[in-house]
Amino acid sequence: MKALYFAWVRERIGKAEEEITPPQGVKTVADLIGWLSGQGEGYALAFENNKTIRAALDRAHVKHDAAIENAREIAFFPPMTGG
Amino acid sequence: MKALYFAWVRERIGKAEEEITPPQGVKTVADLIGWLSGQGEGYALAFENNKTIRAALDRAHVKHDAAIENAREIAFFPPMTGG
Amino acid sequence: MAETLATRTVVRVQAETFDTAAETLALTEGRTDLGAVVTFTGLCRDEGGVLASLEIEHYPGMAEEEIGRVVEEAKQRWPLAGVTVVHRFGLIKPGEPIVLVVTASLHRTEAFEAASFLMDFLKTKAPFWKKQHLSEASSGGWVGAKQADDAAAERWKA
Amino acid sequence: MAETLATRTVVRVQAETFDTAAETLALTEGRTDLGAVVTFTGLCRDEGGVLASLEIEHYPGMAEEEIGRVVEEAKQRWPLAGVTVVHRFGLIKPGEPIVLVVTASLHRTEAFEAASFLMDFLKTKAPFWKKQHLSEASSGGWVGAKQADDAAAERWKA
Repeated sequence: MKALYFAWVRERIGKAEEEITPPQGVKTVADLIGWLSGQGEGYALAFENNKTIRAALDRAHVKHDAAIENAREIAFFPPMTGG
Repeated sequence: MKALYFAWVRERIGKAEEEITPPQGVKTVADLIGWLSGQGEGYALAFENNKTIRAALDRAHVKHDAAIENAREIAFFPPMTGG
Repeated sequence: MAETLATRTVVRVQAETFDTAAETLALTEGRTDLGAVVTFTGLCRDEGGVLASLEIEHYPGMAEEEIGRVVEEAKQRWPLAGVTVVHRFGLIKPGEPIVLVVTASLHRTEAFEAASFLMDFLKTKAPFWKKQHLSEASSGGWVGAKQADDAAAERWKA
Repeated sequence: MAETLATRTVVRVQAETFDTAAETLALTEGRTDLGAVVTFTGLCRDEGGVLASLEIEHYPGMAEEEIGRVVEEAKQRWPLAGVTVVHRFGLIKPGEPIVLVVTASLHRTEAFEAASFLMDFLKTKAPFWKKQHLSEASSGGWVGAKQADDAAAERWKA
């Protein structure tokens, strides 16, 4: 699936997007955050306060307990500051 | 003093303004409404539901119990419908 | 801080129409400290097609003064960087603007609240009266004051 | 009645600035049934002179969709004749506009409330992030989300 990162999540990870292939056991957004946190220093830093990280599956906001299922796109970002 | 009439108060009285010289006993706005009501059919009609009539003394809203004192201008009109 | 902002203030009562963009620019031009601008435009409705025109009578002199008093109260209540109120009188056709309120401030809440407050008090305090002229032979008549408008003004007294 | 009004709806996310007057005209042109138009413009503040520019990052695709969802909810809640939301991204200088909300309706209350609601939810739901670039050597940084904005959005849930 495609992973997108925005704002300081993007800056810490060092890329705006990538294709990821999480292992079988990764079922929820929280599982995916846990797995990504182990992918390197930048990831660990990006997700260190994972409660503050927001997620969207296929361009709709979801909570961390949401099932990923067949989503084609997941995005991680800080709380929004538009408007 | 100068009396001004607006909207249907003006239409019923048949004039937009006039100089009036109320007798000594007329102290308040309510007194003046009472006196004006006796000045002819149009006046009686204009003030028949006197609770709905608003008044201004020298261009500031006042209640019917306000003292007229040395006001130079008094205005009578229905509830406002601007905006 | 409200104290350090110069509050640009414009109050006008006029027969001619107004240009919302120009009025807004007059409040905001040359400023880089503003965060929010709210405009309210009140329009003449055709009332389902039966209205030919609206005739707005006003009390010259008092109209400007009373709007000025309402604007001063808004400035006391909210830290505003700018306020404009323009109210028309005379004959107005459906679709034409009647009244304009513009508020400018640092943050959105005060601009929204002040604009809403100004409209509620213009409705109940500013000496204007609307008479409807209908498309059909019947003459229409004076628009009655709405209890809903009094209630809207009351809510700011809490 | 809300059902019989065609609600003109415009949602755009763009780098270039916008023209509030033209956007408003697009909602109101040719209509004589409207009584109220509210516009909200959010501007880039200079933050006491220290801000050189604001850089707004967004999530292309989701930004438009999420704004669309917020607009749909506003249309469910209030009988609106028209709604426009334009949100910019990219580099924005102090004094420039960032976001525009226009609401048109028969009566003023719904136009005010819907515009305020839209802004509260754009702040907390639309995927945009602001980074400050300061005039001095220091780089500035990402703007933090405000608890006040969450609280403002919460008040519509009563």
